[in-house]
Amino acid sequence: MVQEVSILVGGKAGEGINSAGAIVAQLLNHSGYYTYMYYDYPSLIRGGHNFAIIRGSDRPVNIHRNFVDYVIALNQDTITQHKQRVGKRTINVFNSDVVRTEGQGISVNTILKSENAPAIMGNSAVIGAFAKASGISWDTVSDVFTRHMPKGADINLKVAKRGYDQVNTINTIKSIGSRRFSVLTGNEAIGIGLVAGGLTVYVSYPMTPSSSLLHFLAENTKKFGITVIHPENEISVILMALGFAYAGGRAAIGTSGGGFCLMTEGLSLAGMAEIPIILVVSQRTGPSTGLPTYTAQSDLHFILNAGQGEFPRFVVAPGDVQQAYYWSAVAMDVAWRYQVPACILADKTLSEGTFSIETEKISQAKFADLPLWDGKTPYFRYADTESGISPLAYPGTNGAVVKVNSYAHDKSGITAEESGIITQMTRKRMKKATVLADAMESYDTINIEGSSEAKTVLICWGSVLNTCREVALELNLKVIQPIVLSPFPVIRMNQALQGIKRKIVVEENVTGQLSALLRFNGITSDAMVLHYDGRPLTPDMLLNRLKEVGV
Amino acid sequence: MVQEVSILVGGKAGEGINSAGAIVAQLLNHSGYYTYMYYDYPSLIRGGHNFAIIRGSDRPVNIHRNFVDYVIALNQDTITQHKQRVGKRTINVFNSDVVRTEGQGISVNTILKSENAPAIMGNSAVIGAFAKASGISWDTVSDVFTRHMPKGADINLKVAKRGYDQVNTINTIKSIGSRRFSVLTGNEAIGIGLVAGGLTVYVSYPMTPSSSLLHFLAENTKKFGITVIHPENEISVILMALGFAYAGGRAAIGTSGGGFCLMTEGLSLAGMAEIPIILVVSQRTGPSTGLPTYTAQSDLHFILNAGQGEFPRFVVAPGDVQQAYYWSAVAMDVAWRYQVPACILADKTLSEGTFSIETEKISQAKFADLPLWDGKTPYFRYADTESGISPLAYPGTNGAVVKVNSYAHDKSGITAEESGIITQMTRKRMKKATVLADAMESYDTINIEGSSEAKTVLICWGSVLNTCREVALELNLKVIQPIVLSPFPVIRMNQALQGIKRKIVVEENVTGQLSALLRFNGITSDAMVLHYDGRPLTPDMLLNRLKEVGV
Amino acid sequence: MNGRQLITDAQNTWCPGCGNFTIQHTLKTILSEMEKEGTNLDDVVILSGIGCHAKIADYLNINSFYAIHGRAIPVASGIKCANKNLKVICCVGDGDAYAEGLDHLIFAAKRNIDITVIVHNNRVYGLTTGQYTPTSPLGFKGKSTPLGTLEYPLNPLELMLASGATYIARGYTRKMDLLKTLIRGAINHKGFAFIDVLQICATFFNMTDYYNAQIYELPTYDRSNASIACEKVKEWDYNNKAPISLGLFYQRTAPTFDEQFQHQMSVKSERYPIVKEFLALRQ
Amino acid sequence: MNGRQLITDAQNTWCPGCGNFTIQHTLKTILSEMEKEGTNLDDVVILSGIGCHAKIADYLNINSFYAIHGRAIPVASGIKCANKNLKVICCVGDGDAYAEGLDHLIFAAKRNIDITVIVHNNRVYGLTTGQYTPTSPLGFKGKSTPLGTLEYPLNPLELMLASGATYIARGYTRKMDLLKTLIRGAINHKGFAFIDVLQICATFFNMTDYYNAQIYELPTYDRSNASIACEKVKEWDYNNKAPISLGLFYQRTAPTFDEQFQHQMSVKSERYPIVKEFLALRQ
Ligand SMILES: Cc1ncc(C[n+]2csc(CCOP(=O)(O)OP(=O)(O)O)c2C)c(N)n1
Ligand SMILES: Cc1ncc(C[n+]2csc(CCOP(=O)(O)OP(=O)(O)O)c2C)c(N)n1
Ligand code: SF4
Ligand code: SF4
Ligand SMILES: [Mg+2]
Ligand SMILES: [Mg+2]
Repeated sequence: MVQEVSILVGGKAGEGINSAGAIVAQLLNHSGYYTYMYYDYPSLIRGGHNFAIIRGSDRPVNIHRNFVDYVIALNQDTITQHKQRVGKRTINVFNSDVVRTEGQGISVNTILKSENAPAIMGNSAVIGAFAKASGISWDTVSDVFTRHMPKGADINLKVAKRGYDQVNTINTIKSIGSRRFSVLTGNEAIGIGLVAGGLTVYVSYPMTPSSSLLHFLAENTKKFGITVIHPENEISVILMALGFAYAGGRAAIGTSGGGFCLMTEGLSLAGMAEIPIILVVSQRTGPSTGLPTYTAQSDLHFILNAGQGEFPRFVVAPGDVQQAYYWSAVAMDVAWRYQVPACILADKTLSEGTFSIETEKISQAKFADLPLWDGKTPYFRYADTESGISPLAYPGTNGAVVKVNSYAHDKSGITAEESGIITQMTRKRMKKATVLADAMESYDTINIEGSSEAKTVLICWGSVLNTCREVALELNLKVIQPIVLSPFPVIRMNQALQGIKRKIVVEENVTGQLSALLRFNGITSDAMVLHYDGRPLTPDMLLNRLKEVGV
Repeated sequence: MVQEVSILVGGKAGEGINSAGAIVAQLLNHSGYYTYMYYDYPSLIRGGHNFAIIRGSDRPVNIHRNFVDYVIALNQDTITQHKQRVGKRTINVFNSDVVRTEGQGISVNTILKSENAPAIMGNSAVIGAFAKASGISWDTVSDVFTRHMPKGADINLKVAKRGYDQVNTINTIKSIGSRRFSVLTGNEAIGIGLVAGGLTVYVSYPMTPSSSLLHFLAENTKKFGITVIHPENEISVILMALGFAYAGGRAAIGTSGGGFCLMTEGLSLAGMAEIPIILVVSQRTGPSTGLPTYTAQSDLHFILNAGQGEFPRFVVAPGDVQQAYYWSAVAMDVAWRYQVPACILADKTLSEGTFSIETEKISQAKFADLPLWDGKTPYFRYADTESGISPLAYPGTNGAVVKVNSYAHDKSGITAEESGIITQMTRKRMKKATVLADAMESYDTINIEGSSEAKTVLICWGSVLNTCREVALELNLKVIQPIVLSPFPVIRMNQALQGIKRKIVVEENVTGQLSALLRFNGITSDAMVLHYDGRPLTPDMLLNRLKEVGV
Repeated sequence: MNGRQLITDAQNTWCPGCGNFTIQHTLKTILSEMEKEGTNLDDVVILSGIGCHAKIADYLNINSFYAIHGRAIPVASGIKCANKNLKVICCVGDGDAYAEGLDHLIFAAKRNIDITVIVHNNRVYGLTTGQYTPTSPLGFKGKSTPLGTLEYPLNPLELMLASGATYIARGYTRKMDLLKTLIRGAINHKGFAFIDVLQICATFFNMTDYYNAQIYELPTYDRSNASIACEKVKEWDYNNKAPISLGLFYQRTAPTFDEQFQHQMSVKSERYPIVKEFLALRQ
Repeated sequence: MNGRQLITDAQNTWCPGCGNFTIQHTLKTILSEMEKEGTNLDDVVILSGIGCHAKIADYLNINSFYAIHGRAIPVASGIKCANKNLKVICCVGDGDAYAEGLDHLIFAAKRNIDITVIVHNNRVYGLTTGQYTPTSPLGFKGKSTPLGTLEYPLNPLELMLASGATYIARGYTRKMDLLKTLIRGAINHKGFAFIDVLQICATFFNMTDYYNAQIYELPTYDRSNASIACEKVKEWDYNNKAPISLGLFYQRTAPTFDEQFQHQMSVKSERYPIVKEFLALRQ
């Protein structure tokens, strides 16, 4: 039998729901569980209603489900707004100063006062109470607080202990082993993937849901051996980064849709000037400002086609932290090897969700040598070669005059307008697309999961993978997730679809963007499940929606 | 037999080749011919080599061909660079001060000196000589100069007369009637189409090949009853225009690919806030700065997908001046009726080419009444209706609080984050797409030309129509040109393709963008002719390329 | 006649102690006074960027254009040019107007377009949870600069003076009466009016004590004297500890863009005859 | 040792009489002097926007980044931060740097990043055939404003002073010796160096006579005195007839962004151990 538990933590913005959730996740982690945390918050700083759902399981889980076993309530909304998530089994642990309900209440104020602790530590009290109610040992609590509370673990522990002592154990979350996973967010996984790929500088202007990547990397510059710059706006972000890359740095930038708009002119420049760059774009609900803190998968075609003119680009949409880590490193390699822009397309659910990673199992990307100039032949920045890839040199290299150009240009980088050169250089650039597509044949660009016998497949991309994976397990379906979206791995996709009778595309947008991309590649789907309210499509929802389409 | 003539005028930038060409075109126009002029120039102000090819015919022509009957040479390059265009029949008329060749030379310097005229009038001398050489009556010359030379017609005429008198008539361009067409560029046709559609303000930042539309409208504000603003950059352009539209103005903006990049964030805002706006985007060779003064059709998918999130948009790509005029007016109507952004997608060949228009034959767009607020019920800017279209009111209207919002919002325009409202409002916006697509059924969104019996069709978009039209006539093929590209008229397209055996898509890009759009709509093509050197694909080239694909 | 309900039903989500409350309250008071004095509030438009400050567009029950980050000002310029009878007020953030969209601010001042710009200058990105802005002091440790920024702040008043703004003031959210006078003056001013409001961000950069200790009200002087204004404006550079003067620094009259624009404008409603006329010219 | 061939084979397409020739020639002279003095020219990078001015990137045979309209400066900042040994020179246009990309110019000054910005200020959009720019005089009749502009010009020097630039100068293409001194000084200056060059556009806005009649060289004064600089800078407002001073207005030393940035930088080449270490912390 599957060993599983779900915990909802809710309160007002400013009460530290996110960190409370992270601690709860670590409590489960330290009890041997795979964990996942979904964090839901509106776009405001104080007040409102934030909540996190933490799920622990003895098998990997990367999405929350509807039912929760425990509710940790720091405000009344946590009780009133989540009625559909609770059942008879559900146990409430709550701050009785502000919440009226049944279950295990503690007076947070009293505890804080007796420990002379600030208000923000209130969540430690209820976490303590929750730990006791769920039978988690004090040793575990103490261990988790000590390891994972950056500041003030001592006093937080004291507060937690008072909460712990005030309630009774009701329903034990069994410890299922001593193995611990590494718990991290999707953005963190992208960040360390980039670091593994050789990142030297990250340039970004804050924009949810990419900001946490900026914050994470900025916090860890010394540890990772990188630098971070936050310039005046997104236009500057991409242009600065292109300056870095031209001068030999390994630059990545990050944003969300609105900021990406401002980068499209720079993207086209990267395409023409053949300057490598990594763009991390994390999607949120659009159009325009939309719902800044909620999710979507509605920028795929924009990313695939952004920038005037035609040039090869690499686009990868990881679905979980393993993929995020691995493919971010690969993207780095691809961008520099082929001198093309590479985009890591994420979504809020992936970026800000917290996942377990099995350190032993993560794949390390292999890096090819850069096509550096040999220093012997005269240097031409845009020398035409069989592969279309020109040897790289950076300014400051003795004997190389490195001229890059946004205009159509000849092999030395000087502006050219002659018909023959235009045709040749356009083909040169497009050759790289072919070579890149060929090289991708040796990567697992398509992720295939679920039942190998199944005739019905759920096709999805990005974080919806996690929902499909779980539903497929339940319904005995296959799951196909194209991870690389440009160049689209059409051969592998067709192979993956062999023997399939029914194709259902599942995505978080209103027009069916993956479905369109498939159609464009000659693959028609039989049904679409589209979900677009900003909330992640959960397995429970998908099960219902699949019934509607007769699965 | 077809009555036809082609004239090449060439010289250095700064010698007025464009205006010389325009005068030659008017000479043909005044001799009863349909005319077309292609203008070719590199991105510089003085020097280099500019040339125009003017073609006259007794049937409509909208593209130049390779062979020219006359060469009017103001510099030696005009002789040396166009050898492949001339034959035994070709007659040279040239400035013997700087050009060595055979034919009719005149000393421009001598003429200018004797009339005490400035250097820029040199082209009038050779035009005069050309007129005589081609047997155009002095009355016609005098008439054309008087009507079509904005300044200094007198002295120009004197200069021209001296040129006229110095050469002999060699090969007469017969006058074929007294009928005159209106001669104008594609950008001018778009301009008057917008004016007909009710334009009140045009906002633009200069960018080739859209700049001539800015200049044309700026020059004619009083005549057209409009205003023109050129702000600090393209971001400001679209935002200012949205301000105008919000306050009740009918705003259009214009740019090319690079400038459009900077407008994409504003475009998404227009989509979310449901503010009507017209974007004129004239394509040039990309990526990035590319070839600023040369043509391309490589921004289609960018335009179709630009801006984060999903929202309906109207995209129309006229192929000639009749379509440019008519569809620009329609776009205006559509944008305001459905409160969606509408894009007029042009290309350099259309924008800067000069064409004949038969005034009697142009269609006038029909305008529906705007969905204005009735002033009776309380005002909600985003009231959800059956069609998804909300009644419009502008600030300053008594009793209406007009709140527009880039965030997801409720019917009154106030920010909303609830799942139910998000879903509803997304559907509301998408309903407009459906209603718009339905309404488009009654428009000729697909242009069908050529042989109605033919089993082979050339499918094209934008100005390539003119090349396909001519080739189809020669080879007895059909031509299908989707004019409206979003919402894509798939029903009409499939109707148009009934009975067709072979589909050849012809376009000016390297990836086959229309072909991709067709595939996306379930229509596969049998062959593609792609051309991407910045020069327009001419009928001569297309004939060759079609041989390659076996037509 | 009863005035309109000036606050919408939208739930207010600013933090307790946030200076934005003061700005909203001040605007509300001004609007209701204007209404009493005969202004039709349907002729007022409020614009905002994106950020904590921007929520004011939701909260005030008047025409509003809740724009995008950094771009409220060009929208406002379009609105004013389209309909000069509208009173156009922009509430913008410091990240908004001094970083993302600085050029628009400068060009609006250059054009002397008749709009009012109120900068909610909390010297931090509030809504994105605390990064430095162009007016944060050197060494500011925000989430994007945990080691401290490497840049001196901009002095927005000095920039505005150099850009041709015709009304330049500084307010403070803990001085509501003065703030009211300044905003009212800005709305009345014919031309581009700029107010940098030192707005307390209670959560990410609470400068209350610092400000309270440094502020004083500008003495009387000839407000149209650019040299004096320049000197006063430079007294505090948004970085070093120095007296912080509040009030109107500079005001002059000059032709406005929108007004002159009206003169260049001509409206024709019958369009086909114009088009035909034009086509005839091209024959 | 023979110096390198400093001019490429690219065909020069500036108009006869264009001031860009002077700027190119001046840069060429400076580069060959620098080479003689021991600078490795492979350590010099020139950047440009898009416009007539920008063609200089094609013409000079050194490392170059021919960027996009308005955006040379952020690229230059990236290059300098990536490799502080490079000498980074931006040749930008007035449409380029004062309209499309004004914010980048201001922020580069604010950061005091060690690059040289030479504005080819012909006060017109040259390559797009003659529209007004932010420094065109009021009433300028260009192709986009046939009835005359409605805006006063910006004074870029004043803006730069307000933005924190540490080297501010004005040159003129008909005063080549002075121009050379100013550019050389700018390249030597450690920090953000700005030179507004009154560049003659022979085709669209030939101001030769006007300039020749107005110009004079700045007298000696303490270049680090901001008040004097401010006064001198305001003497001519790019609009009204007034004496036009040429020379270095202002210079001071201050820490540069790139330099401080180096201190915050740390490089680690072995990445997997770091990642593993991080993952272990998260257990
Ligand atoms: C183009 C773009 N980039 C980034 C963002 C994310 N964003 C939203 S608000 C904000 C900062 C707001 O700071 P400020 O203008 O100072 O407003 P405050 O919240 O402090 O009132 C940012 C960066 C965005 N919405 N759009
Ligand atoms: C985003 C964008 N907008 C517009 C253009 C068109 N454009 C090219 S050069 C130029 C003006 C250049 O003026 P300036 O910077 O003064 O340079 P100049 O030609 O006078 O040297 C413009 C508007 C462009 N290339 N990119
Ligand atoms: S974060 Fe700061 S600016 Fe934003 S609402 Fe809270 S106190 Fe106000
Ligand atoms: S147009 Fe003006 S700036 Fe451009 S090359 Fe000619 S003279 Fe020089
Ligand atoms: Mg702020
Ligand atoms: Mg210029």
